[in-house]
Amino acid sequence: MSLEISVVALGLIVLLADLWLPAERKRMLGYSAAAALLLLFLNTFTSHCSCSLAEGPDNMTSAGMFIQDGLAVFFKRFFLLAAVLVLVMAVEFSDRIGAGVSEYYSLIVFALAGMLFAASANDFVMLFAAIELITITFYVLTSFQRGRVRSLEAGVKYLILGALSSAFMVYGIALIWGTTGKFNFQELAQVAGKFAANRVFLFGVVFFLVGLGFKIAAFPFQMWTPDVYEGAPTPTTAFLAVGSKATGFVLLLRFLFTAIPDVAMHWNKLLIIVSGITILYGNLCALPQRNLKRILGYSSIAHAGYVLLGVAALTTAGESAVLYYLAGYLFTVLAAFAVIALVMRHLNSEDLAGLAGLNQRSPLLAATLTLAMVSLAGIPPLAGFFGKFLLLKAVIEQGPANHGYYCLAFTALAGVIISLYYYFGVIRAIYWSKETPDLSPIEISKPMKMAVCFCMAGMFYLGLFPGALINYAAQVVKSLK
Amino acid sequence: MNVGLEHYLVVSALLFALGLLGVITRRNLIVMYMSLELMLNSANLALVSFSRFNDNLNGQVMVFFIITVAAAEVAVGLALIVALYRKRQSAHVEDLTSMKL
Amino acid sequence: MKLEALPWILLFLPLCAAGIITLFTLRSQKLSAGLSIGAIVSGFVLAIALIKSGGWEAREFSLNWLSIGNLNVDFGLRLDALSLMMLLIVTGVGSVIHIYSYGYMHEDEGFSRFFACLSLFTFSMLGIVLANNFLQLFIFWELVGVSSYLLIGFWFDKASAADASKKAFLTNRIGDFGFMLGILTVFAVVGSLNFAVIQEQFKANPALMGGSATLAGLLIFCGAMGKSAQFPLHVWLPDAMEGPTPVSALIHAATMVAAGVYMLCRVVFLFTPEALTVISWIGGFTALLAALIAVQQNDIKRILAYSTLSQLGYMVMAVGLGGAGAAMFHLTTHAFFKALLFLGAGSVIHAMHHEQDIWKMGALRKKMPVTFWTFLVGTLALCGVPPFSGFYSKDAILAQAWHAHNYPLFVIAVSVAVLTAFYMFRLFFVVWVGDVRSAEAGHAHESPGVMIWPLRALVVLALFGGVLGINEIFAAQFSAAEHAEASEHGLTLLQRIAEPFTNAPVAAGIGIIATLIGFLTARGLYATAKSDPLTSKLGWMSRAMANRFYFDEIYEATVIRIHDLAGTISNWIDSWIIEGLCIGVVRGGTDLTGRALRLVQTGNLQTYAFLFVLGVAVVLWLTLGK
Amino acid sequence: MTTLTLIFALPLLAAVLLAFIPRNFAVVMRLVALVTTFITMLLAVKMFWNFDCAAADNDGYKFVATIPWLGSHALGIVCRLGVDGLNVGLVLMGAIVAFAAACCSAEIKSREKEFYILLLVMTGGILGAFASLDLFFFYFFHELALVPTFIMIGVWGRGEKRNFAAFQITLYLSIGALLTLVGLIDLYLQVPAEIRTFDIPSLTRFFVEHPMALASQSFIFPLLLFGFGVLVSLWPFHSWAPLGYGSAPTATAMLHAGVLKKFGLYGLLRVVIPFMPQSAQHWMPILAWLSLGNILYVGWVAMKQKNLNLLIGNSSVAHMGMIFLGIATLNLVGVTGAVVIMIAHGFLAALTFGLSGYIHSQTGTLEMSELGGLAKKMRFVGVAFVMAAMAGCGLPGFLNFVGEATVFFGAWARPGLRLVTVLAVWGALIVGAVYMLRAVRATLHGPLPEKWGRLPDAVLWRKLPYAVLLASLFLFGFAPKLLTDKIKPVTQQIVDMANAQEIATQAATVPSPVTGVSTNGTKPAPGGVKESGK
Repeated sequence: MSLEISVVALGLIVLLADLWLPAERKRMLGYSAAAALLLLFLNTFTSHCSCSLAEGPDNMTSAGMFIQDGLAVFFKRFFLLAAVLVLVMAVEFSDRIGAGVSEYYSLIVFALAGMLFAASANDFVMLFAAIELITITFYVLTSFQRGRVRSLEAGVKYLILGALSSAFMVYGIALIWGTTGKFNFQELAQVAGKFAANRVFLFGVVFFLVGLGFKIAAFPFQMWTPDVYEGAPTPTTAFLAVGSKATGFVLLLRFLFTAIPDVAMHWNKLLIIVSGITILYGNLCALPQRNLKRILGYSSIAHAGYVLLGVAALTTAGESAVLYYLAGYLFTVLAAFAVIALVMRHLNSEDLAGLAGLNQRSPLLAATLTLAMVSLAGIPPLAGFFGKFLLLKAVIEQGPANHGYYCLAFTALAGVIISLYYYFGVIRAIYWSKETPDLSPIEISKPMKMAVCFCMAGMFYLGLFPGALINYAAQVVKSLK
Repeated sequence: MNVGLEHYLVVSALLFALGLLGVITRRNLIVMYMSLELMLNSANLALVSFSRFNDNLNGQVMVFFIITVAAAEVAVGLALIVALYRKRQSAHVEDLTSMKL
Repeated sequence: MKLEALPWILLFLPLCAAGIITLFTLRSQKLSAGLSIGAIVSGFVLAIALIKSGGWEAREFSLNWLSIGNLNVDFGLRLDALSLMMLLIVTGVGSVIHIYSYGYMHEDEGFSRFFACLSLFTFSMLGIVLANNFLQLFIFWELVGVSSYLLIGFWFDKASAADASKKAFLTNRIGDFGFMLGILTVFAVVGSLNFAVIQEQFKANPALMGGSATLAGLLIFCGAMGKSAQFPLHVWLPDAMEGPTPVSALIHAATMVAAGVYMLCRVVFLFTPEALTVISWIGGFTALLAALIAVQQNDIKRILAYSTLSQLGYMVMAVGLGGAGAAMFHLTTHAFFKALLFLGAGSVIHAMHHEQDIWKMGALRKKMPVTFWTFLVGTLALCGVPPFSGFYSKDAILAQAWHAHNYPLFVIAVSVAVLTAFYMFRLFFVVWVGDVRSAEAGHAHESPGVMIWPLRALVVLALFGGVLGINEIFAAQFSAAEHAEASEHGLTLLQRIAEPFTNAPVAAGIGIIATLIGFLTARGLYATAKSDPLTSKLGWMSRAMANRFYFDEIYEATVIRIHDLAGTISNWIDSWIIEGLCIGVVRGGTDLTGRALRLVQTGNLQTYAFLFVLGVAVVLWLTLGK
Repeated sequence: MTTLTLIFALPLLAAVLLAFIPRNFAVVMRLVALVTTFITMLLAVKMFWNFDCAAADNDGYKFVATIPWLGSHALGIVCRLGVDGLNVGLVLMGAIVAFAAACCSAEIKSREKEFYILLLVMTGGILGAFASLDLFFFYFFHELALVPTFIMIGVWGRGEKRNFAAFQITLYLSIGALLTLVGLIDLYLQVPAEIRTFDIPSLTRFFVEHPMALASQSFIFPLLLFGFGVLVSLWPFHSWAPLGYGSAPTATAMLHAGVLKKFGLYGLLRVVIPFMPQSAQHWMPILAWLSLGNILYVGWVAMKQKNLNLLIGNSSVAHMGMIFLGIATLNLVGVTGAVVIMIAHGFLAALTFGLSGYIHSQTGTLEMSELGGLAKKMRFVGVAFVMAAMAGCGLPGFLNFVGEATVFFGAWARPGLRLVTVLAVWGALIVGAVYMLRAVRATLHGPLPEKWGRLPDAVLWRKLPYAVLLASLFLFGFAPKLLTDKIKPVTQQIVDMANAQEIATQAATVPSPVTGVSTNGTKPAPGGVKESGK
């Protein structure tokens, strides 16, 4: 747990350091926090860290509430990396936040702490605490630009719907615990089979899943996504899209495959339907959209659907595909939001027209955004393609057993085709459009440049050299069973 | 009449439903938020009654977590609503539709 | 040099010339012409050398060109009497015309291009002649088509020339369509494309093809119909006169159009009696039709073109009647005198500054004496006046019809002979005799020597072509198929001169009488005419003849219109059904669905909360509602 | 680095190199692109020259090379490259066309950097796809061209509809590609989990020994057939092609129509037909009839076009029909012919689009009503265009004729396809000639409008690409054995696999071959032929 403690401590340090630092040095604060997180991230790869896989499955603390298995470590690295990049982005964004920049940084670090706890949660109590830590922090992060009505509006929408989903989740936990008497996932797994026909228990399970569905923005709990994505400050949106969504997925995986595997096995129909509709909904709604952040909001719904393909497959291949896909999604989405944060700096709304002439203003950013869109669309040689390939493979593999999976695969394909239209619309806006662009070059700070290049490198790495991560993911998901 | 677990659960479910109804019918953000708190508390009631009837204190531990979290949520939420009210002089959901479609 | 190399050199020399001209010497007229003429003249020399060295024996040289599974295609050269004789004609007449072109095309800016195309044509024609298998024949067949396309459209900036070249190519293609199918049919049964192999197989088993034999024969005949301009694919030839006159002489009189007849003779063993009947009737009909049309044409080259058509019909009819030797004989003499006539016409046109209407000429006899005399010889040969070459070959065909007891066709042939004499002397009287009818005719003068000498050379051939024993060489070639003339090898000159009268005196006599009738009628009508007296006498008939019996219009209304319609319909379907309906509906439908769906995102929290709860209800129903 | 690795990696490396050259060095970019493609072409020629059919190792593949750090060994995805008779010609053709396309890119006057990067990515991608011995990378490399095509049409394209064209071509091709992807994944899943691989030779061996279940075949086959079909513009999924090519800049159209389109056909031959013989037997007659849609229907559509590029685009679609017909014959002659046309059409499409691109760059229009008589002013271009048109209507001397004639012979050997063949011959000989000659007549022949009185002919170095392409067409057209001898052994193998079941059942049920011309055209034994005649 040393990692989590360090992260919380870092958050506190950032808060405290704010008191002494002069305003013009606050930039450094964000970079320092990012650097510290980067060190922590690198530290997870050293053998004497608590994250090391070698410690085995019996590495549980706090009476089994906290588990440090491969899956947890995978996602912790994921969250740390995301936080580093988001912090760099936040520094770049700081001039638009106004007062309390340091709090913004520290809140990001606290949200990260929540995610780290969630990755290790092995118990409903831990899970609830971790999720609420994330959610409440995000209420603040979303509405941080107090001067902008949109930011506040997004915050309120997230607040009300988030609280609603929390209520469902809590009620679900209550029902599950009430029928089984177990909070711990492993213990629950042993008895869950007996309750497979118990309606109260199933009610509870569904309610709990509603809460997770809200986090990952799956249909029919996706309503908040475009509005919140649009209104929130861009770094928040990025963190929401990557961190919060991934949290939802790690919990979903853990809940479905560790806590109630016997029940989950019968739920493929529900998962197939939810996944399919989520994909179609996200992609179809994005079609007429002109606001870039809203496009990414809808696309994030669609991507939740894609990742659900892997969950719906209910196999280890599917699970490892989920991990792979999320890893690719991390680089891709962060790259996209980084570009948006930089390009749309002086614009009030993120209309596509703002991208006009980007190709001349900054070839690097143009290339990055193009590659991000290409990766989101799932075209080689980028991460998104290989992720989709693995997901499709996992789903089709189940096809002979249940033809619904074939239908799901084709639904996903239809979604990809539809998505090409708006992703390529973005590319079009970058390279050719009717709007007369202002051709002032865009200045990018060194760390931001590095972050952007890192994201690009990540997309290429995962698209071209998938071997290492595939093996890693395959090994990680073994800890689920 | 012997009051059993079912009775508590029904009350809890009714509370939950009531809260839900409040969320989807009331227009005022503060009232909606209160209804949400009601829903959280219905969960608390369920947990406590399960705990009592199943003779397992773990549930009550969970209730404490929920209460704490709810308090934090209310603190943040109300601050947020107030900030919005200052900006727009309204706490009605109809006025919160600058972002749509 | 090894003997095997000779035919290869012969074949590829013109191609090399064409290539070198195109790539390097387009700017130098002299060099281009020299290369082209050199190639064909050496071809002629080589052809003679081949005959000298190997006689008329059949022999083959071949390389494997393509071999996939059972499809084995050789690139082979077959030398036998048929091909060697044809080689002589192509290179011989070709040489003369090449030289003539040097004078005729002198002022043209596309001079070098012209010779490149001529050499390409020579190459293709030699390829047809030498081919030893069907596919190779087809290859050169197509190449001939394209070089004819290039030459007809030589003055491509003239719309009529460009259109004519297109028409010629497409009409030929229709014939090739049948030809290709015929080749496929034969190959499917026989499993080989080589003429010798196929012939052997047929010899061994005449019923080899079974029911498809007639069909295959007729399909192959389609190819000949296209190239030799037989009815109903004859329409391109008159239009092809848009090309320069030497081209008309070389391609559309002497060689290319003869390729169809040559091909029929090459594969004559394939045809069943039924197929031969069809062939003979189509030939006869074409001959009559074209002769009738020729009567009312006023363009000097078009008259000659229809005359060519008519004579080709004669040859095809002869093949159909079983007289391949006679057909080839007539082909040979026709090449001589028709080339002569065309070159003479070219000389006239040259002198008239490209005026081709015969009614604007007149009394040219005195202005251009050499051309006049040579033209007269050509006319006499074409009309079949003894002892000119045409008489012998035409008589061979008439005799063939007589011997075959096919009297309807014999009557047709005789009437064609009448008509031929009539329209040729009509042309003769109007152009050479009578009064001067235009300023150009008044200023006309004799062509330069480079154009005159080829005429003189051809006169010799047109005069004596009939008695050189050509028919015997062909007869030997086809002796396997026709036993009739096998024994007549080695006749003396005198015997040859008298041969028509000894062989079929009735036919010869009737032929001479027919010519006489034609001549007298023409003289009566045209010796002093200022304008055509027939136009008013024949009425609608004349109009129909002048309008070529409306064949172009019929094609316009049928084949072209149908394709046009198919194109329009397809295009309509493409842009409205496939592009508009299918793609448009999918595209628009998706877009609309998207627009409709996102109406759900009202931005109102209440709606969101409501839908959220509704979603929960649906999920509950899905999982528990069983 | 073997030759083959270099061939596909050089363009990609050059693209990376270009990314680091400042954008105002346009000449340098152009030079890099030209030199790279030229070296690639030389390497491809060298490889083609050294290709020895006899040397049998690596399942008949030569120049085999593995790039170990790409892909994932755990999933059986290994980047292995190699050529056999089937793709050695395609790689050669691709490399030559790429060089020609780079030459023809002189018309690009803005944003050269991006253009050449995209062009090189496209080139490397498609060469990689052809050279790949791994189904995954086969697909992967092909998809590299998708985004470049989109951007190139959008930024440097022409015409008012280029926006629509760019999206249409992208979406359409993606539909095809994704259907293919599903099919390929399912194919891969047919192999037991322990030995799963995308390696084509291993899969071939596996499916020879363990024929695929019929149920799987009947699901995967149509997926792949129509997936690849869309990529090749199989009727009625063709409408993306003419518009897309008509709107694309010259080099893109050349590469796409010439090289990229062959990907689907290559896939059909390499994967679909040999792995799923029963389905192939079932579907091929249907494919033959669909091919008529290309040959006749699209040919008619081409006749009615008013824009030269749309006409050429439609003609290119029509030519695909001949290849489909060849494949549908499922016999050695027909399939070999199909491969020959694939290569021939690559050269031809590049040539026609290159020439029309030159005309466009000089006149600024391709509306045929505005053109005419250009042969007067552009001698070389005119001659080359006439040659291209003639090659397009199957004139002997050009490679196209060899392919088309061979396909006809192959198709005729299948009695069931006789009617299709008759119509196809009509389409190839007549309809093809009609629209090709129409194009020549409308653009080159006829009187020269005054406004084109000062048009320049191509200068020497701009003639180069056309000369190279024409020379290739002529060389192979004169000596088709250079190609067919290499192709034959492979197509024989494909055909044998496709007909394995038929032969087996025939041998089992009918002891003596009395059925006459056997449906498989591998070797219609002369004995069988003669008996049918009696």
